[in-house]
Amino acid sequence: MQQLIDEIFLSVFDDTPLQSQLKEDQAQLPLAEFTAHGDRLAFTTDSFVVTPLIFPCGDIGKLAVCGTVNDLAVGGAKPLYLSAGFIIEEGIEFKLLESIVSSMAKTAQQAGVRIVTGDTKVVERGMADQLFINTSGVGVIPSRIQVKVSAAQPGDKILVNGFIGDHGAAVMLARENLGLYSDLRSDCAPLSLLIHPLLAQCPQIRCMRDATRGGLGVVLNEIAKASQVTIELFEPELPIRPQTQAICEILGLEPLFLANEGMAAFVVPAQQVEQALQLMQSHPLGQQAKVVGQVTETSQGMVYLSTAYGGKRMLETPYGVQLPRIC
Amino acid sequence: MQQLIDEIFLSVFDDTPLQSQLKEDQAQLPLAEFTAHGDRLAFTTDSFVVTPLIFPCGDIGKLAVCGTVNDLAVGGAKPLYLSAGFIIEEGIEFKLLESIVSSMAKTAQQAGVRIVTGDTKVVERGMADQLFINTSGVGVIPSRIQVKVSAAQPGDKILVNGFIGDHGAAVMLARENLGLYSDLRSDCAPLSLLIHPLLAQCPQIRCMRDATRGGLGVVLNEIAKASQVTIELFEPELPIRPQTQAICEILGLEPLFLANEGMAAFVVPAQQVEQALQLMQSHPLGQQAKVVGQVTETSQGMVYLSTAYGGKRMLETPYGVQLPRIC
Amino acid sequence: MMLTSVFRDSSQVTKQVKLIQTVADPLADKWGRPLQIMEVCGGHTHAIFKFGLDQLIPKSIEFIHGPGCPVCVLPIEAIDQAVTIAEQSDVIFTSFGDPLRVPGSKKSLLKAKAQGADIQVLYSPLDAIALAKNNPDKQVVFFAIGFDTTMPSIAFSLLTAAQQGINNLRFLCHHIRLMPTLMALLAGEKVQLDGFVGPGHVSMVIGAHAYQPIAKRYRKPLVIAGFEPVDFLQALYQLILQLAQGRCEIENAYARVVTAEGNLSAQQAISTVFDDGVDSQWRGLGVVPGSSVKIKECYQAFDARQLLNNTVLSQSSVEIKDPGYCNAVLMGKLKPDQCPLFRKQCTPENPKGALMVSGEGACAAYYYYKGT
Amino acid sequence: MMLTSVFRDSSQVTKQVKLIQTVADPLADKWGRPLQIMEVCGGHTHAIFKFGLDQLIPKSIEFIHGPGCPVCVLPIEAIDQAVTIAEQSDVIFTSFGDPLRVPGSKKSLLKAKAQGADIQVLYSPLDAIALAKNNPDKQVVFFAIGFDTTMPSIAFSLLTAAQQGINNLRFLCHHIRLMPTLMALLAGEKVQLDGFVGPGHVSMVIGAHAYQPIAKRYRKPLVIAGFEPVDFLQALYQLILQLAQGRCEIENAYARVVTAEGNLSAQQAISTVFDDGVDSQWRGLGVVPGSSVKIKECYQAFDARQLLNNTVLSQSSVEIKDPGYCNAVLMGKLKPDQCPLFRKQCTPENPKGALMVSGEGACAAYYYYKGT
Amino acid sequence: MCLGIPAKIIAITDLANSLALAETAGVQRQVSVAMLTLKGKTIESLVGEWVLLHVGFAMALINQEEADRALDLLAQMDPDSQ
Amino acid sequence: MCLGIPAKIIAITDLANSLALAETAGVQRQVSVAMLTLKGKTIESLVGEWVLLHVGFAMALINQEEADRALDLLAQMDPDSQ
Ligand code: SF4
Ligand code: SF4
Ligand SMILES: [Mg+2]
Ligand SMILES: [Mg+2]
Ligand SMILES: [Mg+2]
Ligand SMILES: [Mg+2]
Ligand SMILES: [Mg+2]
Ligand SMILES: [Mg+2]
Ligand SMILES: [Mg+2]
Ligand SMILES: [Mg+2]
Ligand SMILES: [Mg+2]
Ligand SMILES: [Mg+2]
Repeated sequence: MQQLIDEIFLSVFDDTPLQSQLKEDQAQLPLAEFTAHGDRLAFTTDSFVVTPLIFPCGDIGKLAVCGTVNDLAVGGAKPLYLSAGFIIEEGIEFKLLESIVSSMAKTAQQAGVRIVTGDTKVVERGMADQLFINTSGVGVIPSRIQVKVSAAQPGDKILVNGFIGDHGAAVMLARENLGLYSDLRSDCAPLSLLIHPLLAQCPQIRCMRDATRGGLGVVLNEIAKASQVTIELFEPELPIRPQTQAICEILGLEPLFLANEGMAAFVVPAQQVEQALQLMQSHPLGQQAKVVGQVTETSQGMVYLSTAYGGKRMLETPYGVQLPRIC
Repeated sequence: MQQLIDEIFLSVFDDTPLQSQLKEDQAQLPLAEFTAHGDRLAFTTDSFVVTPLIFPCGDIGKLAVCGTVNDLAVGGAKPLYLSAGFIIEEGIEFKLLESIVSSMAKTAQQAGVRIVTGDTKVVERGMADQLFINTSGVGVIPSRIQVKVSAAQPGDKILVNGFIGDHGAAVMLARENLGLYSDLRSDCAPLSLLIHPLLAQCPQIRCMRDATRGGLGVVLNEIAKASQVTIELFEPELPIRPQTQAICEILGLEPLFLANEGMAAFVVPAQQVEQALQLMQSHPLGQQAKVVGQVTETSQGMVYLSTAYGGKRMLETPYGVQLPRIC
Repeated sequence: MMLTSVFRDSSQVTKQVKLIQTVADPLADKWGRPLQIMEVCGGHTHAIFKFGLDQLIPKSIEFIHGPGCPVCVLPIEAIDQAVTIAEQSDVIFTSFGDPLRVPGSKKSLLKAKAQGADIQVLYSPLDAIALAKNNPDKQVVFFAIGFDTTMPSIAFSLLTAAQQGINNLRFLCHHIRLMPTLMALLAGEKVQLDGFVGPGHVSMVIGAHAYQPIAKRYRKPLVIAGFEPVDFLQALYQLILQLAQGRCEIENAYARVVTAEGNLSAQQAISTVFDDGVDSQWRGLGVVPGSSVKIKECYQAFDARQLLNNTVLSQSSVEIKDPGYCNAVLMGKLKPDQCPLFRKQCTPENPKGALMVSGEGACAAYYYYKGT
Repeated sequence: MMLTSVFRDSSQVTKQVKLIQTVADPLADKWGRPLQIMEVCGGHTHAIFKFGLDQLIPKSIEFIHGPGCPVCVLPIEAIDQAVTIAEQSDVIFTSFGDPLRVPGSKKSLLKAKAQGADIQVLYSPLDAIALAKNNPDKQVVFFAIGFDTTMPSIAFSLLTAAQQGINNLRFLCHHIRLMPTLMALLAGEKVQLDGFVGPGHVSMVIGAHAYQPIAKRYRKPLVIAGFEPVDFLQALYQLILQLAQGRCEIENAYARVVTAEGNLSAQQAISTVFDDGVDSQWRGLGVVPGSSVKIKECYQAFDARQLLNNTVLSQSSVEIKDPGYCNAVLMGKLKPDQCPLFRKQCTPENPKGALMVSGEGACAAYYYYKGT
Repeated sequence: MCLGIPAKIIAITDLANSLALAETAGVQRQVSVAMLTLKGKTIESLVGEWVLLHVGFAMALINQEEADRALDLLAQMDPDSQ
Repeated sequence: MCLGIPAKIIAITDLANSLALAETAGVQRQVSVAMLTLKGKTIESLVGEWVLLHVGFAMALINQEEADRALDLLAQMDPDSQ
């Protein structure tokens, strides 16, 4: 088993330096490459446990690369290198593994990052759910970039680069026995491709965060609390695909709490909003970009929605995951 | 569940920068700290899937820190920062989780590394084996240090810093229904504490490798193949505890292929062997250090043992994991 | 959703709010108190807050949030039964997502699932039939909760299983019927209210005509409403108009879906499968006479209670009392955020009372939508 | 291990090697060929290579590696039976670690485990009894392989289960008896050999006296040896001495463990549980008359073959032939590394023949210890 | 309570068991139409009709005339003329 | 074939079922001594004796006299005097 797995990984990564690096217990990367681009190292990790492994327009491999690339990118970093740790359930189909690993390699290439160190562990049948992937990533943050989650200020606008909730809805339909079908696809994408040129033009962006687990609602609550501000969302402005909306109405879910994998929240000072919006909309990953809210005032940190009718409602972080409901 | 878990992690890591870093999607680390110590970034990852989670003298948390610290250290790097990714099976006992996480924190402190970014995922009951931990690590390699697995040369000596196979034997007894008991303990330890002062005195060390999965036998085969040399091991010199030896004889196992978590192979040029050996033996993690072999000649890469009786036998990498046997 | 969007039109909403105010304000003035309107249905409670209607509707109208959430009122005993069955090793326990978080005396279904019970969330009882067919060596149990709206689907699925000779599917029924619950509320006379916004989807099954006793015996007007803002406001407007004009009628402002007689096939499915008029104890409501149903003798093979045969659920363990506040909220005497436990001891994560249990509960709606 | 270390003493070994050479070299000279010695036991094959004795022993002695590995000779059908039983959903299949990697016609037990079968490695059949007690709703099956050494433990465990009324433990027995196997080998007269190093641990059970027919009928000397280097060399020396002196006797160079009569209780356990003298087909050996046993009629309840009732293992699927080379190696006509498949098509990962299957097999020993 | 959603019947998938494919904004599911009051219509004629779905069952045909009437009524209402 | 290992009986753990604790170099396991030929000795008297273990059963008492005899024999052998 281990040998077959090693072969898969070597064959798929063979145009990256992984082959030679794999002989060592660690990748050795010239620091000059980092210092040439900035003054801080960004370092992040995520484990990916998605079911099913393959879903509309993506798979766990693509997700694992995008997720970590995005966590680097939203910190203002240029993502450079990834690690990949695989936990494999004994008996997984090799074809499946191969296609996932090659999807990782392809996504990494697209995102301009290199997978330079890795690990595989095989566990007994029944001890894992087919495949878990951990990716960690390092990148470099240019000196002039200072984005952080606590930097939102009253007057700033909230932008998103795309539709809300597509990934969560698509995966829920692929996973659960709900009998629902749609052409909805995951939005999974490496956001560094969008963020890199954006930051070059709009370095004053206050903060960014990819709206993964918990969705836009949770991410904005985190920003509001870290920055001690109130965020207002304009409900009619939220870009939600009709299919996602329909799934949410059928199952009684809130799209703002569905996961996204290629959509982030951007907190942008008012004077750069126009420019940022134009830049985003002219990029393939930002065509649906919109201003969806604003920072209204300093506070303990809260998020509310202004409804189409002039009412407001709070957007509290929900307790636990959303379950489909009938009432 | 998620909330309880977050509380555990925050409470345990609260004397590290994780608390504030956790608010961000990535740790941001001054590159100056790296360039002050060297010219290359070392980057590594490992997932830990050990069963049982707690074993004599260690647990998966300690293991996860030591494993990655050691993979950095054997590259000549000063380990600086770790990430920690947890995959948690729903329903795990919180007390257990708490003790494991606090063991990680304690080990990190001992090893002088800081856990600066993390991730937790909870999977449904039956979808994981209680707990898996991935750690990735970054460190910096001083300019003058050039260890690599392909650097072994004829005339070099092979040293180990401790007993062989204790971790593998102790974990096997704790895991399997074999009915065997002993006071054997895992050797799990952060080797950077030993390697750092050693490299300062003996910077010409050719290469080092922690003898984890596959044990010393596999590690030496890797070195022999990467360096294209023949390695001779002196069988009577191998430091093996009587308990480990007994377990191997009872179960028909080869101690050279049992895992170690605080023992590494060191390839040292002949003229530095005395100094290296003394340094190691004067360190708590190297008291049992020994010269156990030598590099004899260039070749396709092979390892053999010289027996006590003047015979030789090859040490081939075995196929698959070792199973207890009766004949 | 062509049919939905027009009923969410914001200029329409603005107009309707203005109309309501024009009628309600003078009336409240005249009466010297706000008009007390009960929206029976948790779906309406939800809509009021979700669309922010609570902030648009004039202060001259006060909502009393009715008992219309079948999850909130689910007794602890029902959850204990469900957990007991779900934990049997040959059972696949299926349920709508709603009841999974509701605490039982020992644990919730979600906790039982975390501990290894095979519990699956389904969208439809039809899917439980398929599951039973695909797992012939398992007992599939469907946790059947809900008001009159949901009962026909359960009844129909049971009949389908019977017809197809499926013998490994059972239903654990804890249905609550709307009319007996409303009648008990009115009979208690503890609630000061002027009229009802009637539930759209229950009405689709039972028909508008079913509400006549409310108008006739208790002299309260009721207008059936859909769940879009324009639907709800239209019904509210018609209700206020009745009050202003001194009328007391059952009106139907959701006629595209609800008829006078309701869905006769659905009603028949219910009466084929269930015996009517079972007294039942509900969380926050106490014993409500005739408010529940039970599976008829001839369909006993499909009753999951059979799997409880030898299990005596200890009485002491189910004696967890609601704090008195919930009842006061249900009777309109307290607003959720006036309850001293609200957002302190009582949260969605750790609900102390019925109304915080489900997202449809009035206290949960306040918690999520109204802020601190 | 006080008792072990003295038998590993290297100065002793040096002395013994010298003694052996002193006797063997002139004898081989005289005969014009090397002395052909069969070490019957895989454990001795292993010891020869592990301790590097092959390089110490004079060229005047050639070893023929005997059939003494019960895993290597296990027929494909045995693995197929094991897999078939292990894959039954209510079975916990237990086994020593040895047979797990042996390929069946479709898969090995390790592969079946990877595909979800509950297969556990045990050190002792005693532990299978405990497992059966702790899992009353499962069938526990123990895969019983091994020579005469292991049979008493299996028989005793079966009797214990019977005594304790355990009815969910069964044994899948594929035992091979040493003496019939040796007799068949000698009867075939295909093997050119001068004498035997006898297996220490089989002898501990059957007793030194059991070998008399070898000396009497076939005129071959045999010396029983322990497994430490000093033990083995001592036996070899005694054997060579017999040859030099023209003697042909059964000698016991492992008297601290082996007696003349063997372990009588163990022999009795075997004869209580098993019927003797069953013909059996072994991988690499073909049919060996009387070489196996089967569970007696009165203990049929403990025979795991009952679980194969309706399973016909397709004959075609078990018709995987060994390459002829294995037999040639077993008969001393080929050294393992002279087989054209050795280390090419035939490796421990993908064994083509019996002798590469287990770590005890002669070809596997060459593979791991002799290098390229 | 009782989430209901309008959906369009786009195909009959199993006539014998009264199963149909329903669609809402690009989201499809197989539903039962067995409990619809068809008033003499055939099940086949449901294709193209809007229904109100609850837990996988079509519980009502949506009456387009009534919908139009309601919208007309709304259009005529004028708060300023009251 | 047939791995066997010497171990010392250090305690009788279950007299009725002839189970004992055996130890080899600090490694312990419960074993059955039911098949040992005791030649009139009691099971209790096994404590302190060395046995040869195979798959959890003591299959032979190790005869210290025979071991000594073998070692004596070896000591006397001298290749140079042959
Ligand atoms: S806050 Fe909790 S205790 Fe208070 S009324 Fe609401 S549900 Fe009952
Ligand atoms: S190498 Fe393989 S095929 Fe050749 S004799 Fe050995 S086991 Fe048989
Ligand atoms: Mg991350
Ligand atoms: Mg992330
Ligand atoms: Mg993120
Ligand atoms: Mg690794
Ligand atoms: Mg799985
Ligand atoms: Mg590593
Ligand atoms: Mg490692
Ligand atoms: Mg390593
Ligand atoms: Mg994360
Ligand atoms: Mg588990």
